[in-house]
Amino acid sequence: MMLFLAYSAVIFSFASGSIALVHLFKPEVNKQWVFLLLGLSGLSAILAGVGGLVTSQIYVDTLNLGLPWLPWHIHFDSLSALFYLIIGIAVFSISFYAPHYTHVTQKDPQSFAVLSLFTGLFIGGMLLVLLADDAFMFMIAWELMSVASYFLVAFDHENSANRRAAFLYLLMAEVGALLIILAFGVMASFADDFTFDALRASHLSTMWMSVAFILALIGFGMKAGLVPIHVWLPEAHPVAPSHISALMSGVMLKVAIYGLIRFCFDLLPEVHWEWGVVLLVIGTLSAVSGILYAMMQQNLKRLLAYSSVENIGIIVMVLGLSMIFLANHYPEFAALGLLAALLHSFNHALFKNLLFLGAGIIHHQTHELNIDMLGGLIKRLPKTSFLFLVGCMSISSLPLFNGFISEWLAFQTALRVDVLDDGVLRSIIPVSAAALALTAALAAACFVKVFGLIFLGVPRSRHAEKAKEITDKRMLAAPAMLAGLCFFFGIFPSSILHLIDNVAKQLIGSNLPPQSVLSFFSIAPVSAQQASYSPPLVLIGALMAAGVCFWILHRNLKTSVRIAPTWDCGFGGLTPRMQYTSSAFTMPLRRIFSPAFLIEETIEKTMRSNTQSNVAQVRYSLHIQDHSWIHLYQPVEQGVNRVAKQVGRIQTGNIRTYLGYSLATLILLLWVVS
Amino acid sequence: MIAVYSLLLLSAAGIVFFALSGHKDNIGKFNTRINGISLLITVILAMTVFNQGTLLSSGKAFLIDSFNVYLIVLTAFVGFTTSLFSEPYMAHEIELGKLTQSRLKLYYSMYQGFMLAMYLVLTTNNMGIMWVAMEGATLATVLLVSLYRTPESIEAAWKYFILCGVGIAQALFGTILLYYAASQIGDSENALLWSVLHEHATELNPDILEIAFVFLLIGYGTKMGLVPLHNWLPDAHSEGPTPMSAVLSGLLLNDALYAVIRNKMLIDGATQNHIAGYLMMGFGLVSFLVAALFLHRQKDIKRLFSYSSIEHMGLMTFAFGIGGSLATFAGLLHMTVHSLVKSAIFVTVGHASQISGTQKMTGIRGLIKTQPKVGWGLLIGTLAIAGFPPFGVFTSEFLVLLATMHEYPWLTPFLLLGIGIAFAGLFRHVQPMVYGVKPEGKIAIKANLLPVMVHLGLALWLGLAIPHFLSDWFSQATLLISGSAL
Amino acid sequence: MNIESQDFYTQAILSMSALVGLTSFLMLGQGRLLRLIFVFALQGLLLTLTTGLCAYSLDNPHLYISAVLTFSLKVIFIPWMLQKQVLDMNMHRDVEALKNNTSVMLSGASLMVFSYYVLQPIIHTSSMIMLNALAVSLSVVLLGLLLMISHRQAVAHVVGFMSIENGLFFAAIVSTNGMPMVVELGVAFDVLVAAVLFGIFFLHIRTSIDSLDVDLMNKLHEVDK
Amino acid sequence: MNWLMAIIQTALFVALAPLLMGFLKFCKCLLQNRSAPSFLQPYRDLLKLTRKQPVISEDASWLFCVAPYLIFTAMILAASVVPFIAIDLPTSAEADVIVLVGFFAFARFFLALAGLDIGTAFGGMGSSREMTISSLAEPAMLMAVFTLTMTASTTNLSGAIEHVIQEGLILRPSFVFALFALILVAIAETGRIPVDNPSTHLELTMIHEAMILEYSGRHLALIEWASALKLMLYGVLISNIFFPWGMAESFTLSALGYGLLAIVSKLIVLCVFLALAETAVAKMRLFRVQEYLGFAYLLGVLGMLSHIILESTR
Repeated sequence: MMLFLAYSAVIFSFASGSIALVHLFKPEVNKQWVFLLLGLSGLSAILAGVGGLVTSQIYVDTLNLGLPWLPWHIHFDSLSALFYLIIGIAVFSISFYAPHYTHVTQKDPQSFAVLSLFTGLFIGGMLLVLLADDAFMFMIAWELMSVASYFLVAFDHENSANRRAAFLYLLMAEVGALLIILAFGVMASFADDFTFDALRASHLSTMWMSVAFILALIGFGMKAGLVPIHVWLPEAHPVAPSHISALMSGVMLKVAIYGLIRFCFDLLPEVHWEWGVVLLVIGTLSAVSGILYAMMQQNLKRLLAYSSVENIGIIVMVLGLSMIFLANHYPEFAALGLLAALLHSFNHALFKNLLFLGAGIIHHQTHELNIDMLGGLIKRLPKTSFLFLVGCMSISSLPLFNGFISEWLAFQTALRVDVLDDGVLRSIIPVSAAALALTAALAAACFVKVFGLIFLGVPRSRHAEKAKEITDKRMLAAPAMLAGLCFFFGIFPSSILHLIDNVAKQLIGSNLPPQSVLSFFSIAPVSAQQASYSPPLVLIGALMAAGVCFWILHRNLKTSVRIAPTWDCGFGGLTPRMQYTSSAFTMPLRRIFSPAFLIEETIEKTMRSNTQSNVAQVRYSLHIQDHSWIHLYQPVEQGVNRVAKQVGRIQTGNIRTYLGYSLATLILLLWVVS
Repeated sequence: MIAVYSLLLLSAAGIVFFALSGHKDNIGKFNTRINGISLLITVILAMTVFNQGTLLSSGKAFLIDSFNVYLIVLTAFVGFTTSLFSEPYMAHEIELGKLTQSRLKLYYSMYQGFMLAMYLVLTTNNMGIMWVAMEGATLATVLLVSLYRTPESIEAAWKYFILCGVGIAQALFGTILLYYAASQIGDSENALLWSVLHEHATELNPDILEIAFVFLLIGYGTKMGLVPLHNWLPDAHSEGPTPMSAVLSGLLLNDALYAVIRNKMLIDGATQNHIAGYLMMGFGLVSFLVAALFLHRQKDIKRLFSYSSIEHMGLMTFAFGIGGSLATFAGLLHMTVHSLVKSAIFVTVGHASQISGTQKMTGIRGLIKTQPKVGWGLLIGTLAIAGFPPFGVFTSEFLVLLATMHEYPWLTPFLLLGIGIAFAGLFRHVQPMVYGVKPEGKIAIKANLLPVMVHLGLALWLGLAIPHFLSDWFSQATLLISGSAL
Repeated sequence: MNIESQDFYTQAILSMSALVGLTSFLMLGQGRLLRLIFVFALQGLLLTLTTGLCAYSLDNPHLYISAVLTFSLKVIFIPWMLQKQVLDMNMHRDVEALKNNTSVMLSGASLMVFSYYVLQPIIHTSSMIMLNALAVSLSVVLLGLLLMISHRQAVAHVVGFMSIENGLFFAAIVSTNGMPMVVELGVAFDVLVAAVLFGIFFLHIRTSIDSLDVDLMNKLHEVDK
Repeated sequence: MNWLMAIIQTALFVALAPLLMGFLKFCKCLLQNRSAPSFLQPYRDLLKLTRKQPVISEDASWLFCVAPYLIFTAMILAASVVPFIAIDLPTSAEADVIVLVGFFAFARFFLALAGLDIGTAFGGMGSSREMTISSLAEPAMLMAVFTLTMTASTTNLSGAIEHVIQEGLILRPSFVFALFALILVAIAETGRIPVDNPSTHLELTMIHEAMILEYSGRHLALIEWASALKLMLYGVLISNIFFPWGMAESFTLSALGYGLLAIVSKLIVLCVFLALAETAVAKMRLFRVQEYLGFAYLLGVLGMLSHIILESTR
């Protein structure tokens, strides 16, 4: 039954793509069918996910596609079910959001057909990756996902920046996929063929296992956007249509995480703690530098893309922790770590989708994504601003929302480090936990900046002035649904935790420690007296306290509130330009963490007349460059160009040199043979 | 066997017909019809071989076995679809005034001549006749390269003629040595017949055969464009008319590889020490990597895709060099898919250069906006040739990687490096051409893009699910070539 | 295995191969085109004599036909066609200043030694004569290639190409007393068509760059200056 | 029954907060030989403010009015979690120290947003500086908390304090480091003198005041009370975690009375020390704060390392 639902999800998404194509040739086919099918695909994915998690059985099947002796093997266990659920929720919300969005932005049918066709292929590719049980099908689904998302990134290919971003994106996807093939190849050379069961049974030496692990880490990391190889992510995600960048940022990165988990926890025979440390270090690095770069962005969608790098860093950090515990024979704490990582990827998918859809609505209403050009939208777009506030609160992990639960579980995993006996580990892990705390605080600061500068204050541009709330009910329903889910899982986390727990059971063979409590009322991951947190109680306490103090203050309300113009210290009117801009807001942090960026600040003064004293106008411009762009990407590019230039000299154009080549090869080979 | 005779006679008649035909305006129609009929004949031939196994003609002059029958069908199919493409293309060239009516007649008769040479190479059992047919193919296409009479095309044709002439001469020396070794053991009458040689392969003198293979590899390698000997290929492709370069890269390179493999089967029988395999692997890997690097510096669109042909031929030579059953299957699959996708790409390239009036890549912009079919065809074709999964090229590259992982694991990083660099090189040029705003003054041209759709569809079908009858065909051929079943 | 003990037929073959080797050496060092064509015709003549000799000793008819074919093609038609070209272009007066001529001759000699070294393993399966004749024909092929590399004139390239064909024919005659008839005809036909095409190309090249100097034709290159 | 005890304790906690602020002002005035207002002055100010009519700018949104209630509620929740007089109350079971940090973050989040709401330069400046300092203080605070939880192997506050009480008086170097780290962080978080001057309106130096510049009337009262509560919270945290003796373990009247007496005396001692520090040290430049908090973080790391190397039984 589950497999039927899983297959139907894939078929629906491909169907929605093909209907878009049909619509191109026969316009009388109704456009709404595309989104209806998309919604059905999302719904069946959710049902398959929940069903798979609840029953927690493994469904195996083979399709006779692919090569005659290597058909496509299908494997649907609870890990794929969880990620099915994530994709399902995202696609279901997209199917509400997309109709109005595409109706307004995509006028000519040709671009609409391209958009929906490749959205369908993209979603189908992602779902197939989760079903794959042999390297051949995995790679086909993996690169189908990359190619489809490439077309979506290169959607409005008018301006050259988008084309460059799309090319960089596809190049990174291709290099990542090649590394993954090499990783599977290394394992397959010790097994008889390419199916995952054979890989699981292959017996490699630890050296080869580490080689396979490193290759898989770089391959999947490149797709997930871990730090040194993440530069394509903030270029590619913002340029896609916003509901697509929501899908890509929220869900595609999770498929990369799924690949990493499947490879490390499921395929590799056993896990070494050194790998855990590598993951921990890379995760911490990605988290901290991800959020630092996110702080500095002016473009909202670039900021959200960088914050995805940060959240992926957190997930990988917690995976590293769980790997360390697994290698040191503490399977319960490894299960706790895996639970935290999976929950965080679930939560991140929710609130990142919410934020990107919110950004889409802002872009849709004000045609502006630069934070310094917005402001005061809370009065003009009240509903959107409330939903965006919920998204900001959950991403900066404030207590009543789902972001906090996974952050709290991550800290609990880090705090269990005392159990280990290796002194070095017991000192590294708290430092990385402190880095996690720094990231959480910076995330809060970053999203205060985002919400404060976009929604609060006075509108800074005519666009922000004229913005109006969107009228289409369905377009608002999508973020509203996601915000509701964020709040629900923030208050009653144990509902999802039970489901995720048996994922850990299948992967590592053990779930949370016996005395752990996952009751409806409160959650205690290790044991009741170790650490417990009951969100419903906190909510009730908060409501009670707010009610009491509201009642006290408003008991004898004689004086109602007086509205007056803002006090301008008496010397002249306040203008919107006096407000803090994004670079001003982040100036202290930029100065404190300046080694982390490549900062180019230029100040041009234009003097009035020729006197050196009075300045007519000052222009300040700030440009933040990513370190890895200068030290990793450009050297590789220049290296390839230089080698190509040398090789190009063979083609001299003179026929006599060509004959010389022929004679030389002949003599060389004859000498070799004799 | 009458199918083979009728096939050859039809093409020969084609040459004569076009040479003498008067000034008919739609001369292209006849070319398409002739190729269509020959396609039908090859399909019938394939059916008979599939049921009855290898066919040997009465005088043992012609041999059709499982290896070359699918190549014959492929040649006929690509020949037919390219002739479909060349009709509107040539008509448009006439309108532009770049061609006169007489030269058009020369083009069509040489086209038929080239197809005749191709069929002869594939069907003949006599190594000497195979050499003569290969030389005939060169002669047929050399006039086509210089069809436009521009100084560059004359220079390209001259280089093509001299380099291939010298290369083929070395192949003749190899054939003579082969003949010498064969005449030492048996009667000299049918000493050059491949089927006879194949049975007595073990008794042949290994030393002579090694030297013979060196000459044959260099001779047919020049025709195939292996790196040190490849210099004529980009010039010939970029200066000749596009249908000719489509057929050249789709078929001629395959037949050169076919000839090399025929000889390798003999040499493997005689010598025990896998020397032929190592030579082919070395040549293949060098040309794979060097051609991948060449892609980055190209300025002309047709040169770009000719280097991509060299790169793929290098990969196929490497696959057949490894020699295991899996690698041979991968090589055969790669041959088929590569010629399908490459000829489709050359069709779109032809139309793209006609739309923007130049072959310089800087002059070609915004294809999707000007003519969506051509733009999308070129983009999806490049994705297919770069080895992205849903298409067959990924399957064969995946199998080659699998085979190298088993036999020579330390070579795989080079292969992956090559694939990555080639992808980057191809895409950095194609993407600006396809995307971007619609350049003013460029109008969509009348183009028949059915061949592109059919070819890419077939490649997609081969990538997703190889049909059983085709995979049986390939496994029979693999058994024949590598001696071990899959 | 000295020469005296051989019968008349093998002695004749060996001397013929020596002479052919000599002619290809002469061609290598030749600056003037007319003289080059004359030496090439001489080489054709020697080739015809060897074929005739071989046909006479084995008296199978098709060798006679191939001798007549070679004579008409390599001695009459091609030299005549090349000479007409050279005279039309009145290039017969200018001498091609061969650069570093001595190093070309030395490399020619080393090629000859190399071809002997390469064909060494064949010795223990066939007689000594076969080795010499084959080695000479291989060296004629290599020298033809060297001729093309060292000369700038297109006509010299054609002569080099044709001398490679001569070398191949010589190898065929010597090693297996000629190829089967069908192959013989095919090869002759190809050589004839090649010669005709060369003539056509001379016409085109002259019209496009109005000189037959090969080094002027290097517009198609990828080396950015 | 103990639910009632928890509510009474929280109410008492909230009520005593302004008194602590008043006593602190009293000590500072004595040290600067000024005549000091009575301890109850803060209560009078709060009462006055609740009666005055709040003036709100026209650019303010609904968030501006809701923020004070949210901030005050967060502080009340934090107060309910921290054991004031007795330990292992039901409310302290529902959240641990990381949730406490979460509540602080919740309050700070809305305070910063409120600052940005009016769209004046002061609000933006205050929010930006507040978020910078808090994001630097978080890792130091967590490192101090880490050392505590590593020794008591529980993150539940009352559990940890109970553990420290049972162990009796053991001089732990890691605790000393953690104590100093927590004191430095407390000063930074509550905006006391070396980091931020609570009583000034000079735009160059104020951080906390800048955010609440636009507030008036009952909203200002709520925020003032919340910041007083925050100071009290940090005071109680420091005193109860590191000097927990005298806390009531059972709910007998004498134990509770004795516990209240113990905590009040400890707070008085802390207040005197804080007043001394504030008069002795001048306010630092804003970009010296990163070294100040870096030093606090270093202390936390030293505490954790000393725990692992010196004290752990492994």
